[in-house]
Amino acid sequence: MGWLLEWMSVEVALLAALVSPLAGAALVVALGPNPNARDGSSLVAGVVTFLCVLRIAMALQAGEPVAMELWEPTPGLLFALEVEPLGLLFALVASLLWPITTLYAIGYMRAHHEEHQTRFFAFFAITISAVLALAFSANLASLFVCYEAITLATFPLVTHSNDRTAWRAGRVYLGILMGTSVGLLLFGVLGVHALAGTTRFTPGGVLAGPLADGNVSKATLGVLLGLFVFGAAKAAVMPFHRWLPNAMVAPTPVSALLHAVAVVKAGVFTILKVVVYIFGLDLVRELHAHTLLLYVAGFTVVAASVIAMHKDNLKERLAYSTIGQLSYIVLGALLVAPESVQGAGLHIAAHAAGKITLFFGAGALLVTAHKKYVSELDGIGRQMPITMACFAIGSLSIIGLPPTGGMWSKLLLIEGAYHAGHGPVVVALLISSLLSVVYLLSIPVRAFLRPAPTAQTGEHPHHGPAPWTCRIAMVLTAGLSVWLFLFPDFLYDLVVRMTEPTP
Amino acid sequence: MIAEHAIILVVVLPLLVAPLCVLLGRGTLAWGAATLAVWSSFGLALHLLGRVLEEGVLRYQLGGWAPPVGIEYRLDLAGALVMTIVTAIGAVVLPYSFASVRREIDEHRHAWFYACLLLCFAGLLGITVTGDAFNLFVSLEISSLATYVLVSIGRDRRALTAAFRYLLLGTVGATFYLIGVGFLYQMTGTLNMEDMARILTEARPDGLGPVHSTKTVRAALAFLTVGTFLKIALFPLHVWLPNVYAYAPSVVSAFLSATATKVAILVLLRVFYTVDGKATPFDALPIADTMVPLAIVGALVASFVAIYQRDVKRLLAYSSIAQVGYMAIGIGLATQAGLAASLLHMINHAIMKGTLFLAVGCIVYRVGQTRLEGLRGVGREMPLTSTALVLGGLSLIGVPLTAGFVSKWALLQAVLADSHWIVAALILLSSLLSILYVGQVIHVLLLRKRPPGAAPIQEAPLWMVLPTLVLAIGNLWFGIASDQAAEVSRQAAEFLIREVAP
Amino acid sequence: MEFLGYINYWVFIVLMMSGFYLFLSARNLVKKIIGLNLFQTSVFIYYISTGKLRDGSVPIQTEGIESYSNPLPHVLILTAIVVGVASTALGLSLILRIKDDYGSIEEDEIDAQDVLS
Amino acid sequence: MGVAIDIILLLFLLSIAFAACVTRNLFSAAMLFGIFSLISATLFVVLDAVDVAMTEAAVGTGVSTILILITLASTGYRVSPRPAGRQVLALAVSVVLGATMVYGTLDMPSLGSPDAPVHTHPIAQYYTEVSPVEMGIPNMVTPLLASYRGYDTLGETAVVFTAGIGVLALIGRRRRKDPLPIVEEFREGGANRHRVLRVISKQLIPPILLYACYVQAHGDFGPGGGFQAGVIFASGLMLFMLLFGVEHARRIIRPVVLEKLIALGLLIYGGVGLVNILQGGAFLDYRTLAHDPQHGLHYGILTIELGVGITVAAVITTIIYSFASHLRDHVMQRTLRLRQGADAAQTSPESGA
Repeated sequence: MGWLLEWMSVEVALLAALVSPLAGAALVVALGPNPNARDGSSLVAGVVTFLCVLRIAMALQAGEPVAMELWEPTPGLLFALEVEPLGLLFALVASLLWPITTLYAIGYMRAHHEEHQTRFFAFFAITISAVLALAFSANLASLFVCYEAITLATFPLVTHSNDRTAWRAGRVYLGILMGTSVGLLLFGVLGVHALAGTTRFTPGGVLAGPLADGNVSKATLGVLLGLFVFGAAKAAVMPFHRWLPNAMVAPTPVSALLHAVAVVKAGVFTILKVVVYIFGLDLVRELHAHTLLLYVAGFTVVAASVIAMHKDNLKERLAYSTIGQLSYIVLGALLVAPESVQGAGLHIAAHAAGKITLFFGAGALLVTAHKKYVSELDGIGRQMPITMACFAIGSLSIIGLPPTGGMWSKLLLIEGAYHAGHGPVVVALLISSLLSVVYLLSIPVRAFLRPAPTAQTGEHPHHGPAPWTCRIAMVLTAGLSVWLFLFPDFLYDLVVRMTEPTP
Repeated sequence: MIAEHAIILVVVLPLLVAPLCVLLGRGTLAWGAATLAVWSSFGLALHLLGRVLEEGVLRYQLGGWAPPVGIEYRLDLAGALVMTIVTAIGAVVLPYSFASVRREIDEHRHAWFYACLLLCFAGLLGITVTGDAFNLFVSLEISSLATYVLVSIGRDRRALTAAFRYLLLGTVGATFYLIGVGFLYQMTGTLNMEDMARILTEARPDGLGPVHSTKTVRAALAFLTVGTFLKIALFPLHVWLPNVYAYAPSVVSAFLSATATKVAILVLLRVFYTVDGKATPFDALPIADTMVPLAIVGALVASFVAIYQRDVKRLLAYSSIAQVGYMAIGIGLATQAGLAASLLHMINHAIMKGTLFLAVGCIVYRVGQTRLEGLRGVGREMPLTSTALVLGGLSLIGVPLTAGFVSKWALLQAVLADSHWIVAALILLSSLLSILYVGQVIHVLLLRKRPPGAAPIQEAPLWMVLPTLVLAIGNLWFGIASDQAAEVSRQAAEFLIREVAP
Repeated sequence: MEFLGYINYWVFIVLMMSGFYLFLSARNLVKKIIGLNLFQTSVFIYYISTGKLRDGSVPIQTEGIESYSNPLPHVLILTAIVVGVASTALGLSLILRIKDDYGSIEEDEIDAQDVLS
Repeated sequence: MGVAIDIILLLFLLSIAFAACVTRNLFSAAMLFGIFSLISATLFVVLDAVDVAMTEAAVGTGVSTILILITLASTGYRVSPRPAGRQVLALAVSVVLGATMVYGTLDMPSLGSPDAPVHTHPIAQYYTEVSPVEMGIPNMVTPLLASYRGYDTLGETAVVFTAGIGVLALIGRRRRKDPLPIVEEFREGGANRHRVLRVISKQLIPPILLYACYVQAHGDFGPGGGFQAGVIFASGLMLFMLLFGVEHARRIIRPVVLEKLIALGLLIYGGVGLVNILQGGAFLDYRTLAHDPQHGLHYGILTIELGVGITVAAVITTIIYSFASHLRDHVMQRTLRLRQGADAAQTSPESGA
């Protein structure tokens, strides 16, 4: 397949990866009146985007540097792109899952008779463009800009249903994300610039120099790290997690791709990038603050799992599960052992594949069987076997059991925590895994093993399977989880290159 | 010929079309004449900006008398920048004014209104180009007097008290300026700014150090600074501003908020750099030590007060005070980066406040009032206006990809370059407050439902919406492609600072 | 004369202060205008004094007179007086309108009405 | 002798300023301001500024004071007592102001010192020595006002213009379709009852107008010029208005005509500048107006002084008209209200019976 892509130069691919979603958005708006052409163009844009990212991946594998400076509005605010392994991994995940989600969304939105589908698909595409730009950002400043762009582009998606709850959720969403990013993250970005004179992502970090020169104390750097961990509220580290459950009012494809994959991962991605490329692992290890932040993240992991257990609303349960899983990645980054950072990187992909499957399942249940609550799902597996089977695979991946990719990442994380000598973190990870067995696996178990409610509950008995596009999408993502279990090498190489930067 | 005289025509054209408007007498004709004049000024200003960028400082001897005997027009980059802002805002506001003025001002006053608008415009432009300290006072008074009329010409009686208070404080400010210039004149014997700057560095006749070290010059500087602070509405001398912006006709609020304070800031720069530059005013007086804290406290207090405003225009007015605080911080830092950030923020703030006030004007056109309770859900029925409002609001907060972000970024960077961590944190805190008040407006306009039984509302007329949208898109444009604006403001700052360097 | 020269300035300053005090302390709008005018007129006196040359004469060329006072401050103050009366006229007409619309020209009473409305 | 006059005048000024600060009566405050202005005009003469003295006397003592008095006539003379706290604050701020200024004076050259930069700077010599030769105009203020700093004067005219337009916009009477019913007593103006005054004052009007023309034309040689002439001309009309009532005056020179004249004066001034540009000179470079630069300068100065005179006369007249009309409407409405009240009071007992 490589030769097919060779003709495209890598710079073109880089720009095309950012532009094609935007072009897709424009097409979607232009073709709005014709739903088939509109959704088709959305799909095509997704595939093109993925191919572009693939081309970039090939270049990176071949050792070509992929970088580009776009423009500089004011000194210090340079918009530049540079692809490195972690960014590529994130971009691959996002761009691969986008066309799949689009496929799913086509079925979902039509079955759900949503209004303003054009607006929906257009903003969806814009968000993806911003996510890719974030993944490829060469410095903190452009990353911050993309980060905010994502917040704004997803806002219309969160408030899509345009009713009271949606707007209230939108307010919380915008308030928390905007407040933390302007108040904390921006401050952090500027602080880095003021201390180091640059915000460029550099292997080994840029802040070690100022510390050695005595320009800054460790305490200040610790505060700075805290600014990033809490400022990137998309990572949903407690106490800034409340926006995520609120965002669940959005249509399910949004929850699936954006609030399980793209948007939330943008948060943890930011933290990972900052830890690896701005602070540098060695520096973080010296900061006392990182232990403190570690325990905050650990607390988030456990607390989110506990809350998830008590949620009957399926999407909310998944949201809290996401909060917990995101903090795995934050933990991985803050443990600063090479294994844990690799595990964190890998977990971006593994959790993405698993959680998107779960959301697809939840959405399918909603549109087909009109079920929102876990307690209503008894016996439903018999009518929707494919959906629930995929759901089960997704659950396994989140829990970290074979045959899914989640196993590798969790293994690396636990290993890293062990090596770094953080016993309590190991315990927290194990407890949370056990809890997730309870709150996730119980669902497919219920669906397959419990008898279906009989006519006395007044449910209409037969509704058939989910729309076919939804089923295809679910199978694809569930397959991805399994594939990650079988062939993790490619991604593993990437994350290893991240922690061992010198070629 | 026009190129040669552009620097004077840009001011004189609107100044002379003003009496023409009165002669024409009819509102529509006056509007046409005013629009033509302002647009030609805009064209000339762009031409001048280009030339200043290429050739450096432009000079013009009024009456053919060489300075310091005669008055000199002297346009440097900072002046050209502010001139471009003023004319651009004027060019956008005038097409808008046609419908808005018809709705908000009695018909027999239209010609007078346009005459005063032109005079205000010409006065502001005169300030940007003049190289003579007293001529600056005259221009200042032309624009101020015209402003008092413009504010009070509408139908809201509260505008009368607002205009009166502005008249009192504005006159005090101008008189302070006059006193300052008098002191300087007494010590230098000249009124030409450059000549003043030169003499200030010379030794005194009695041989006791340079002229600028005299107590008289210090006192002059204090008067000039305080007088200008009054015009800038820097906290705590801002008391006149909220009511003026709130109760003036929409067009006037938009025009003034986008231009008047900017020009006043230019006056401050003239005082600090062009006149007193080599005297390094920042060493002579504790300007930085008072200005930065005042500005930051002003920004915080004004943002805080803005949250509790129930009137959209008042809310925006308080936000203007806060934003002026940001600009003052940049100037108070007395570094090139800070100055450049201030100038950049000047451009961007003109665009965003212009957008917001114009959008509010569109709403006033349809709804007739600006109390928040009365605007519930109005935005939903006026989609274009609310788009502009949201864009302007985001820019005001300083969301990336909008103009407001770029300048806030530059400002924060300048602040942190001097290691003022607390100031930076406070600026961000004030930004957070701005999320609250902007969010409140957007919430009321878009999220709340119209009260049951309210009459349906249409989008504002095309000729009002279009200029509003032009400015709104300016917010995006200057957020994404702001490198030119940033470069110009950087060069302008560099030029001003260089005047200080011996 | 040296001493008297300073006394002159200080008297001007006292005049300015009294005008400014009247302006600040008054709550009656007309009185504020009067105070402002006093303040400005005192500033004008100061300005004119800067142009005075000892033993100089009125700057109108006359046979047999060599030294004249500097006419520049005179010109400036001519302009400033005009500007001052223009502001005064505007201010007073604003007062008339305020009286029509509020029924009072006392600052407190006007503020009270605005708060209520 | 000079010193003695100086001291007396300053003492006068101080006591008037003090009296103005303490008086509770607005009428006396206004009159005190008028006197203050008159005495400062005298001081200007002592300080060699005769043009300024003339202007201050005409404007401060004349126009401003009259405007304040008319305003008071419709707003009333009552002043409510000032709260003590505010007075203390005001005093404190004024003292700070004064202290700053006194600090500033410490390094000033003493009054009248020939070493002062104001006199040593080359432009001072230029204005007093070169200018009369260059211009051929003995009064050094006139060319300085009209040519060297002619652009400031254009700005000043624009300010006057703005004030005129502003007053019109604020209290100018709209041409009503249904004029207020005219109360008989007001038809003929207040001087109706003072026939002697009226007959004698009437004789004064033509000389005043003539004098205005003289001042307008004589600015080159003695104190005077467009501005002073305009004010004097307007005061002649003002006298007419006082004698025959504002309605009558408005019929003699209609407000619409005045409005156009306001604009015309400014346009004449600016037009001269534009003509200069067209003739290839700089804006307001009158030397381009004729072959001989000095002639050009004279033409230019005469024309712009005329422009200034027209605008100033028209603006001051407009302002006085507007104020007087406003007062008249105010008084008339009050009279009408009183009369209605009286009628109601008369009719009510009958209806009660």
